[in-house]
Amino acid sequence: MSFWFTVIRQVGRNLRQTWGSQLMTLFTVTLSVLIFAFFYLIYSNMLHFGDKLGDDLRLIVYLEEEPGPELQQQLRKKIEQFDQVESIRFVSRIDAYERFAEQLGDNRGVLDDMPKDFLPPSIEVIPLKTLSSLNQVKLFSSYLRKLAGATKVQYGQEWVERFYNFTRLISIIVALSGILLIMTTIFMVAYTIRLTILGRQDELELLKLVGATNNYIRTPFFLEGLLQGVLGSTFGIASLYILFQWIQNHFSGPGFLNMFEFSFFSPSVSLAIICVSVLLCTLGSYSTMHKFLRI
Amino acid sequence: MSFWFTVIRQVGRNLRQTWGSQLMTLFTVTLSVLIFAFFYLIYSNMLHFGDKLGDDLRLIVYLEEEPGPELQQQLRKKIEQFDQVESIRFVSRIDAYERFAEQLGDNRGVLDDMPKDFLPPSIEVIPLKTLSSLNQVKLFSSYLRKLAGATKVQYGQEWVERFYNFTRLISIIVALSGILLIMTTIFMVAYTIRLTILGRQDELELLKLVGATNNYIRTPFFLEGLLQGVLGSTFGIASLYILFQWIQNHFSGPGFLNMFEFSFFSPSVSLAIICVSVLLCTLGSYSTMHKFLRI
Amino acid sequence: MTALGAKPPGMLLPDHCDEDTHNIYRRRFCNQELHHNVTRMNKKSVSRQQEAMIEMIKVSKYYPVNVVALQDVSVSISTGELFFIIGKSGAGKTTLLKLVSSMELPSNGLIEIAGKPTSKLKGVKLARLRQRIGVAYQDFKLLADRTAAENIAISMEVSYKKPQIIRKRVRELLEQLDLTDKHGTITGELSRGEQQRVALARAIANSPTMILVDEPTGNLDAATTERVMNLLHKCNKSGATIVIATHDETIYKNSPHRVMELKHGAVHSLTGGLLI
Amino acid sequence: MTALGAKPPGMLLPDHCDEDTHNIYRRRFCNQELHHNVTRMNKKSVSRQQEAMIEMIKVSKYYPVNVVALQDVSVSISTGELFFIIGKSGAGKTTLLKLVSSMELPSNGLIEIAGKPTSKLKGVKLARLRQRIGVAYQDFKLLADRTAAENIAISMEVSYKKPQIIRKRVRELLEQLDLTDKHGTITGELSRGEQQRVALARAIANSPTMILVDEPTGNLDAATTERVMNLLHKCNKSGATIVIATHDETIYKNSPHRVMELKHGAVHSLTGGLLI
Ligand SMILES: Nc1ncnc2c1ncn2[C@@H]1O[C@H](COP(=O)(O)OP(=O)(O)OP(=O)(O)O)[C@@H](O)[C@H]1O
Ligand SMILES: Nc1ncnc2c1ncn2[C@@H]1O[C@H](COP(=O)(O)OP(=O)(O)OP(=O)(O)O)[C@@H](O)[C@H]1O
Ligand SMILES: [Mg+2]
Ligand SMILES: [Mg+2]
Repeated sequence: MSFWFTVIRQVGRNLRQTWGSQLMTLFTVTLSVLIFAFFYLIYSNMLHFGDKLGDDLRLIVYLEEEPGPELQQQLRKKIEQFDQVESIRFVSRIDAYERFAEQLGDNRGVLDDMPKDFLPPSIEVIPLKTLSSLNQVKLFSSYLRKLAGATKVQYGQEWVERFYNFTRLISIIVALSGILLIMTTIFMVAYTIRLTILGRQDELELLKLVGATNNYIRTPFFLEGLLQGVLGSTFGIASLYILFQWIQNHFSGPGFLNMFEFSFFSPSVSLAIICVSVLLCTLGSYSTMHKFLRI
Repeated sequence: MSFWFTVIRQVGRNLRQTWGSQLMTLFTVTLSVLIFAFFYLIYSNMLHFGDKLGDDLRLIVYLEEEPGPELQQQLRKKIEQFDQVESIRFVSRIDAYERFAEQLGDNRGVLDDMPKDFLPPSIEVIPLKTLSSLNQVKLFSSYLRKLAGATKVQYGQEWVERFYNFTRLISIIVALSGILLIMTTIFMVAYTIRLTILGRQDELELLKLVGATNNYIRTPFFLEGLLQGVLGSTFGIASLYILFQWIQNHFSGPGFLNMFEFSFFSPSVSLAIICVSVLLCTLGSYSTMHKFLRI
Repeated sequence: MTALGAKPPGMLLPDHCDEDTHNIYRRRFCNQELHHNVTRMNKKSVSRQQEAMIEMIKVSKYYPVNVVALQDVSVSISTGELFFIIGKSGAGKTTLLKLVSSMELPSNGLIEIAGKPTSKLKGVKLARLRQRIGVAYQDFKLLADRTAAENIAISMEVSYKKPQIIRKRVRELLEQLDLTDKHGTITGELSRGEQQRVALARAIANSPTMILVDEPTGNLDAATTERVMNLLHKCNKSGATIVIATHDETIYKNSPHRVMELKHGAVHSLTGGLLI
Repeated sequence: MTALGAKPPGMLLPDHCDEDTHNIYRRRFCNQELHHNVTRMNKKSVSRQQEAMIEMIKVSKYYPVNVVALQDVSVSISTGELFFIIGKSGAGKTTLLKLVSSMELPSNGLIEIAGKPTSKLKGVKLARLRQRIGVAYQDFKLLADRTAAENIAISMEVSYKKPQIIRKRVRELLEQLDLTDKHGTITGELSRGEQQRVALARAIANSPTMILVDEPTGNLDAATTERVMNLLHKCNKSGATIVIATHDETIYKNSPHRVMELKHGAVHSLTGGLLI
């Protein structure tokens, strides 16, 4: 009991006397958590982007002849052999004609005199959303091309390609920035803690010399690390949330963020981030001090 | 002369004796320049993305009647009243028919019996590449819709919208990360320099007491800051260049980076970055020390 | 000076030292006495029959690159003794005290404190030992940004003394050392002699059983020196073993206590000791 | 002790001080003498006709919250004088030296060094003045991670002495202070008394015209004390004004020099001065 009393008094005193550097460390931790969580948020939301962008991806396989029900079954099987797909739809000549007519709108009259089967039949394949790399789409397309009776495969190549490349680029950028930032962050927190402890080395040494036990010396640091971790990460997450809200309010123009539906961390993820940073802070300050105490 | 001799010996001695913290500062500066240049590189290349994405943007204005040469002139004027455009092309019924026939390819035979004017005439407007925001495109489109004789304006709304939103999102992300990082960076460099000088405060104070002039005390710091600025920023830019080369070699899959043609800073921009960081470093260490020397 | 057991039971202890110093001392060390009595038979200095608090046997200390700070020093200091170490600057006085307080380990030889070899102590046991040794370092080792009172309190806080007891003792000590008005001044702003007294106060605050003082009067005038020595004598009378390293003739010349002179790290002479 | 002008021109200067100390001194200060002679007429202590190197007039120094470190101290110290300041711990000796070396500014009163008020000095002029004042601080202010030689060299480097001259002088001083074998030891590893001597060596290395020493023998034994005092006397003989703050009776008791005793920040007595 008198141990904890002394330790807590010690912590209080330290906070009062070294609030400058304590605040610095707190700021560092906050910034680090903010940066980390920010990139994690972008990363986790980028997965959604992928989905959204893949939504409209459909491969259209033009066929020579309209397949009968049996052949349809066979084709379906073959397609599914390559990969699970979201849906397969057979479009007959008539269906294609109707669609075309619809597209012409007011001018559909011009088709009146035409035979209803002048457009080729086709299969519309909507792949699973997991099919996210451009190469896979290409592979799939060339696989479909080789189906018996297929004349041509279309999937809006240009746009799709552009989109996939773009996503890929973005993920590289996010990954690189993330790595850079996390390096910086780790470096910063480690350095700040190191310096805070270095600045009080005289005191630590003296405490050893007057016979303080290791626990007596370490526990206050441990508690300070804990406190800093809790406060820092909470502030970090909180400021990210405020930033997030601000962006959502400020940039949710018509159809903009509805499309890329951004979502914040679930409470449990937030909690996990806080826990991890508390752990890291505590361990960090504990181990740094451990090292310095071996005088 | 003996001044410079003493100062340079001083710098050499400092570098030898405090190489630990000197290295730390150098690392900080390098990392900061790397981070800053990285984001600047992304930002400056993002402008290109915009161009590339806008490349294929064309608005098609369907018309009721084929305009005569005079009317064409009038329309052209009216369109250019809204904004400068890249090009305006009038597509007559016949042109449209030919294109359609071409698109049908092998099946063009089906059109043989049709009147060659069943498709509506149109104007193809390719806007300037500066027309980069979605809103502007929309405004332009609704302006075109109101032209005399226009029935409909098409520009692949869905895809364009998606693209613009995406670019916008990315720029927000880049801007936010950039701000966060530059904050972190400034904080880091300032803190590191501060601490380096704080760690040598005893020496500075003693020098004052034995009668060193301010120049005698400051010049070595000034030179150290200069050296650190030069080395740090050069390393930073160099490592970014290596990173850049690595990405280009590693990710230049077919048509990937050809599309978004990434380019590195021009030598003069690199030099400017180096100069600015040298300036900042020197000023930073000079002013910090200036502050601390007012004992 | 008498050995602990022979002390008159009713003797009034001076009020500046805790009344129970004596008892604490007995409780702490009595279990080691048996072991000590057995091992002592093999030692060089068997002549004296008292409990040896500090026992050094052929202790040497070398520092890197040819510095011989101590060379084959053997000495036995009894419990309750007041012992002076003198010698030229650089003779090895401070080094000897550092070895006794186990701030440093000897390069050669054996050091026993109250019968226990210090080289084997670690962790909590070492901390406990240090709590019972009060050291006034030659460079004071004060925390410059804490007040005089806080600096003195540190040595009591580590052994979990109650705040009111600490406060009382600090005020007592400051008064006895003529520093009453410096209670709340940060030690960085004190004069050098005031700092020296604060360092001394910290050393004796926790009523340790052994007090090591290194040059306690180097920055003090004659009057203050006497004040300090009186305080140390009082502590000694209430049972503490005291070792003083000094160059100040006035404090050891006419004293009845033993004086050891070091020369180039070796024992040059060992004189005095009338009362023992 | 004679004033500078009266010195026999052919007199051999001791080899430990630069031969040109005297001339440097004259060159530096002669342009200020005129002004000084005029202003001195209005001052209190007009009795003595020598050049006053240090002139303090009703100087007080207060520290925040009721600390009176110095109170109305007036004293005039002649060029080439050796002057002792004594007093109890906390009397204000160090404060007085700090004011003279313009490390701190007085709260009240006027301080003139060689006829120039120090309060108006700034920048390069202040630096130049400090180069000509050698101070051995009571807490030494050594750079613990530099060698003894480097520490001593600092005071010469700031006035751009040539490396070979610096090296020679450092070796000379170390020899005279019995520290030859500590030339390359970092000062953090020296004994306290050795540190004190290094601090002193740094103070006199640059052959300053004024030397302020604060408790120069606090950590030194009698023999080393004599060595140090001899060195200071030599410097004094070659023209330097020396002020020593001390509590060590042996070094001022039988000396022919003036001794000022401070008490609670005020001048209590001013005795001696047979030769002047
Ligand atoms: N950490 C160290 N590293 C190297 N040499 C050391 C170290 N500590 C002390 N010495 C050397 O050991 C010798 C004895 O030092 P010590 O401090 O014991 O002397 P001392 O008797 O206390 O002298 P003083 O009266 O000056 O305090 C000295 O020559 C000193 O230079
Ligand atoms: N920076 C400061 N802030 C507050 N008080 C101070 C400061 N410096 C000195 N004092 C006080 O001024 C008084 C005189 O101090 P000074 O250092 O001059 O004493 P001293 O005569 O040198 O004593 P000693 O012999 O102990 O060195 C002391 O009471 C001291 O506590
Ligand atoms: Mg010593
Ligand atoms: Mg003093």
